[in-house]
Amino acid sequence: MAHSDSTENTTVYLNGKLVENPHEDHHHVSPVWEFSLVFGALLFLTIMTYVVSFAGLGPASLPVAMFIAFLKGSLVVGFFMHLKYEDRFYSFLFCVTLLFVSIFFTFVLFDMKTTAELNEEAGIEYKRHVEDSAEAAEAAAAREAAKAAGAAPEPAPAAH
Amino acid sequence: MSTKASEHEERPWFLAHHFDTVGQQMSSAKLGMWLFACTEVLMFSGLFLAYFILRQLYPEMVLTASEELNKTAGGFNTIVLLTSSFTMALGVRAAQTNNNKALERNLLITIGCAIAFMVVKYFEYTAKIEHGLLPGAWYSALEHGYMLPKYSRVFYGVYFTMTGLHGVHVLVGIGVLSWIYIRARRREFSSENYVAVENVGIYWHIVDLVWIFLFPLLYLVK
Amino acid sequence: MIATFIPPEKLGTPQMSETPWELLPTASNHAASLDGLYVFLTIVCGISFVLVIGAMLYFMVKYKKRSDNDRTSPLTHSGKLEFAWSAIPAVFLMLFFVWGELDFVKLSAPPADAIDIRVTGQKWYWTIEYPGRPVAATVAALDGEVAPLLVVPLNQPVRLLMTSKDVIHSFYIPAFRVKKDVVPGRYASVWFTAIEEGTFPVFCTEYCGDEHSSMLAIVKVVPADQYEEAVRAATTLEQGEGETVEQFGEKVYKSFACNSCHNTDSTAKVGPGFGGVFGKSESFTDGSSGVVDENYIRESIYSPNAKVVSGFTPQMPSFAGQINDDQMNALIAYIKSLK
Amino acid sequence: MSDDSKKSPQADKSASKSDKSASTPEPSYLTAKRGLMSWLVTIDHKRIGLMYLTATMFFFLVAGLLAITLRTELFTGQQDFMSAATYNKVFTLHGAIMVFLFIIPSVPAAMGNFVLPLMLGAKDVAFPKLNLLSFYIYCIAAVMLILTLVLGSLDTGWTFYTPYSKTTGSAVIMATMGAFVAGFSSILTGINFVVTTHKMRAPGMTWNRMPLMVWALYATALIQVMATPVLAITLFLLVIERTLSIGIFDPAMGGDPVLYQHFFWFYSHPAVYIMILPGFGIISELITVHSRKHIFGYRAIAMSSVAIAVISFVVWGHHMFVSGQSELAGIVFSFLTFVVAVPTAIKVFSWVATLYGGSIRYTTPMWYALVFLWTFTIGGLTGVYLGTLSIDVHLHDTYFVVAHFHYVMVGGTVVAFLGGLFHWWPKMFGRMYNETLGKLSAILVFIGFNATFMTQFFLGHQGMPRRYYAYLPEYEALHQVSTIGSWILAAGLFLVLFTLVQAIKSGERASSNPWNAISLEWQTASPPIEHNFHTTPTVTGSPYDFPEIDKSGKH
Repeated sequence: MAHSDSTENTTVYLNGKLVENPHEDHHHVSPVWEFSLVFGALLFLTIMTYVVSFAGLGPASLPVAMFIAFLKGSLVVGFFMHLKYEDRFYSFLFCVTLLFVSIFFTFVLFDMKTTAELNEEAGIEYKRHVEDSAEAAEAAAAREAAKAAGAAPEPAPAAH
Repeated sequence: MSTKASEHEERPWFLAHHFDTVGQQMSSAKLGMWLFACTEVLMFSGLFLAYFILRQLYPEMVLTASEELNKTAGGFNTIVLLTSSFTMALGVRAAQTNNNKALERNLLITIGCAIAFMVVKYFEYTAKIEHGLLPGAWYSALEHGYMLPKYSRVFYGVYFTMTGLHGVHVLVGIGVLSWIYIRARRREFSSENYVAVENVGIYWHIVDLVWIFLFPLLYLVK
Repeated sequence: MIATFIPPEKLGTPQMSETPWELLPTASNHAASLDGLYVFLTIVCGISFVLVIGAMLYFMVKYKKRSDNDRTSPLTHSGKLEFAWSAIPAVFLMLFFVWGELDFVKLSAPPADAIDIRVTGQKWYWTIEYPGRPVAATVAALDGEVAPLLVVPLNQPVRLLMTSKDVIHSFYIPAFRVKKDVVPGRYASVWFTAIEEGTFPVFCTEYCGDEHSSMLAIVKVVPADQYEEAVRAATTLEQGEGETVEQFGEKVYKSFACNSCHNTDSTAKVGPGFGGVFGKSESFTDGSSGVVDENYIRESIYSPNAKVVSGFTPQMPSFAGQINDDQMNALIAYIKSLK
Repeated sequence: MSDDSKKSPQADKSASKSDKSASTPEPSYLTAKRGLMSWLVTIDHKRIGLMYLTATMFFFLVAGLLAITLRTELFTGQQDFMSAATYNKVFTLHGAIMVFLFIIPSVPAAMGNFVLPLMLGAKDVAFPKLNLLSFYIYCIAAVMLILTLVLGSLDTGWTFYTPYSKTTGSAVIMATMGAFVAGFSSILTGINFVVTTHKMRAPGMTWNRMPLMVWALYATALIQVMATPVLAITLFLLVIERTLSIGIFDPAMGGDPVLYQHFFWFYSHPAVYIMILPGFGIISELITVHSRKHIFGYRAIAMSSVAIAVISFVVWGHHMFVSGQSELAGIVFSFLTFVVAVPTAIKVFSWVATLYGGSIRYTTPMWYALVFLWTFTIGGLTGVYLGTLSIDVHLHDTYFVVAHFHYVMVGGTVVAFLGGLFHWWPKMFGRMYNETLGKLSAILVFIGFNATFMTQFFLGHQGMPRRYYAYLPEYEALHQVSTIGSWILAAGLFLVLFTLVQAIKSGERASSNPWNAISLEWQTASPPIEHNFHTTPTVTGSPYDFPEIDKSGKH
């Protein structure tokens, strides 16, 4: 496979700056203590998620847990996957992916919440109870359980 | 192409014909792997959205149904996956510094942790199957004395889909890690040619990243 | 309940517009402003199309290749022109957006005094029920077909509360320019005020299976004073004079959509066929068997899952409380007459 | 006309002058290796491109024939020769095969695979083995979709809407798995093209010296990578719903079918931009080369491709204005739909402006480019109708929508694809096609296409619903005109097939640069040698600096 010598000497200038080969990647090797520090932080944050869940923060527990998970995620992505030391394009790519994921989430959940609110405003009973086979089986099982427990078999709940 | 191997003499054995330099091949492989990592994140985002939809439709059902999940097993699995991520990162570092013995040792620990993760998951699943906390038609929690709210079968459907798909990714990870272990035994990797180890590392960290978000959402959040 | 699906050629509603490019009749309050926006859009898009394609044709003729050594213009871009042809379309687009959005908000906010009518979509027919009337509204279409009927008073707001029993359908009245998907598991609402008398077709526009194209209905706009009378006429199901019991039985048979699951010959469909079934003995899924007589027909209409003929699944809904006695007798007489 | 002195190629070839005359001319990629195995296990992007081309053309033929049976059935309002159930299966398969097996892989994978490395001056795509794997995954997906025919076919429409797709008896699982697997083939092609564009460019080819076809393929690849995984998870959830019935989308078990529509359209709207963006790339190449003019507004067209790729992720709600989506979400989606219309308009204006001051050669590719401008402008403008909220309430799911997306997909992507085929045929096979037959096919396609689908706009605004097997008598006249038009369109497409195949067999030899183009793929032999270039070219200028351009400043 003949390699041309012509590309040997053609150095390429782009607006006055020598274009160092855009395709090269410098290798970064991070020290062991850095990995151990990150590992320790991850374990600590895992314990924090436990603490948060048992601390009973009520409605705030979801955002806090998500924030801790986000911290752990960024530690793993930043240090274990070397994203901090990589070519800027990879982190740009990862952030664009997270942007699309958040677009997907916000629009769908926004639509669901506003549908529920608009229907309540208009006084339409939005969620209609749908009699389904699985539920009928469940009701039947409840009747057997009641009969097995010796109680008088009360009439089956009136179908919807 | 400043560091281009000149004609014919020591063109490295691992440099493909259509690449001009090792640097170009390495950065192409890494960019390709990062794109694949983005597709994995986007795929799992669909399942996380299904979970959040369920949480918005039936908030109290999700809370009571998730009480039945085994928190200690989940917690242990998180620790196992974090250690496997740690040893994976050390393995990549070992490959970068030509330390083949450390690379093999770390790969073995990572594979060991992955297998431990699957074993714990196996016990978790058998417990769920026994108690009938299953999706769809197999849902028979009532017979096992669990008085759960109306639509909890849907929660277990989402639970099994998410952890099941994540489990499949762990299994694939075990397969790929063993393949890299075999190549490491053949001394294929050096500080010049370690991009394969790094790509497997990226895949494994993404699997761990998914679990980091999955564990609090399913097991812990009140 | 109403009859089953109607082949479109048998619907019998008058033609909505004479020529294809003519607008549909503006028969509801929404139609006027929507058609105004439609015409404005067509004018603006028409002009921009003529400009773009005209420029193209002009350039094609003027800058045709003359000879091998033509000189072509060095023009590569011009900031002013590019800004102009981004800003002007953006302005027009915003104009369309705002006008469309204002109509859309009006479309989705029903007035308080609207008459409520319940509409239920089911695989391949609409059930339109009026408050206080037990039976769904129907009207005779061509060749003996029975079509569901939506009677609406002139110049009075009407709100439809719609849901579906199985898959997603969509209630669409072209003449009123209203459409709403009818999703199972939730209620959808659409409202309009009819401002033009006449009868117009209603389509199902969300694909729902084999007879999706026959899931039609008729909208009839009547003057406000005749509205009560029209509703009562559409929702009564009695034996007309000069009608034999069997003929009335057949009308009941079609009104309650029996033929969407049972054939009038002996071949099975979703349920068993009724040809010559009266007096025959049938074996049931629970092993027992019995003769098909009046009581068996009456029982399997009111509680169908009690005895299910072997080889069939218990899918039949119960009609308890919907079929009164003389309708039941006519039905039995009709089934007896089937050979 | 093709002597060397007149051309000032984008790449200076002085260095490679020496070795061309020395050795006998190297065999082309077609003749370098012989035998079936050399094709089945090739990792040469040009051969994989041709294999993709034959496969996608075959499925275009199959789905096209299905379309002709549909249109012939709709000639009258009653049942003519197939039952309602068969009609539903035929239109579903027409949609599914066209979308998943023809229009998404055709331009990027078939033509993109062939042209991208050549235009970048690279020896091959970044991951050749992955490229072959992507083709074989596509073949598996094709087999699965054909298998659905055997297992009772599919009657849910190509959108698989639940709860109908959960309860119907037809082979939904096999079809969804087929689409699921086709998605992976698309992801692999996307990853390959993004990395190739980033890492394999010839020295000196900066981002602003790349041909616009490469920009379009790059934007398409970004969407393929970012959107297809969500289709994978959506179809996976649908299969889980049918087998384990977990109940997320099933109203009977507490789920909500509108959520399925959100999941599905989050992929499917970017997918329609996967379909049209490569067509834009081809048109930018055709108009510049055949009118000997630098493209008008290079930066605007390149940036609008990327802008469309990004904004396409926030507009999916305009498919669901009347489907029970909340009015507030509808308003937000309608506004964003109008934002995405602007970059598309900029592209069309720039192409027409490129014709100004040119020296237009009326070759067949140029005719197709001009047909594209006509049909795509109509397609784009009617999209504005459907983006307006109140108009969409009237026109949603009617024949107006059918006409709109056929104008954009057939009038846009397929016409551009045919123009591209005629343009690069000499490069692919080294043979020229018959010019008169090519022009005749362009006329037939133009007349047939407009007759078929212009009438459907009127059907739509008269209220004729979509996917109807039988219709009211008042729509019969328009349907008959549309059916006759579809026959003319079919004739035009068969003529294209005949002309191209005849060119391979008996077309006269084509020179390495029949159109005197400047971009890199025309600087190597046609058909090209196995690893594209004797010596990797160094890029010094833009791919549109034609010698005819009058640089003396007096123009």
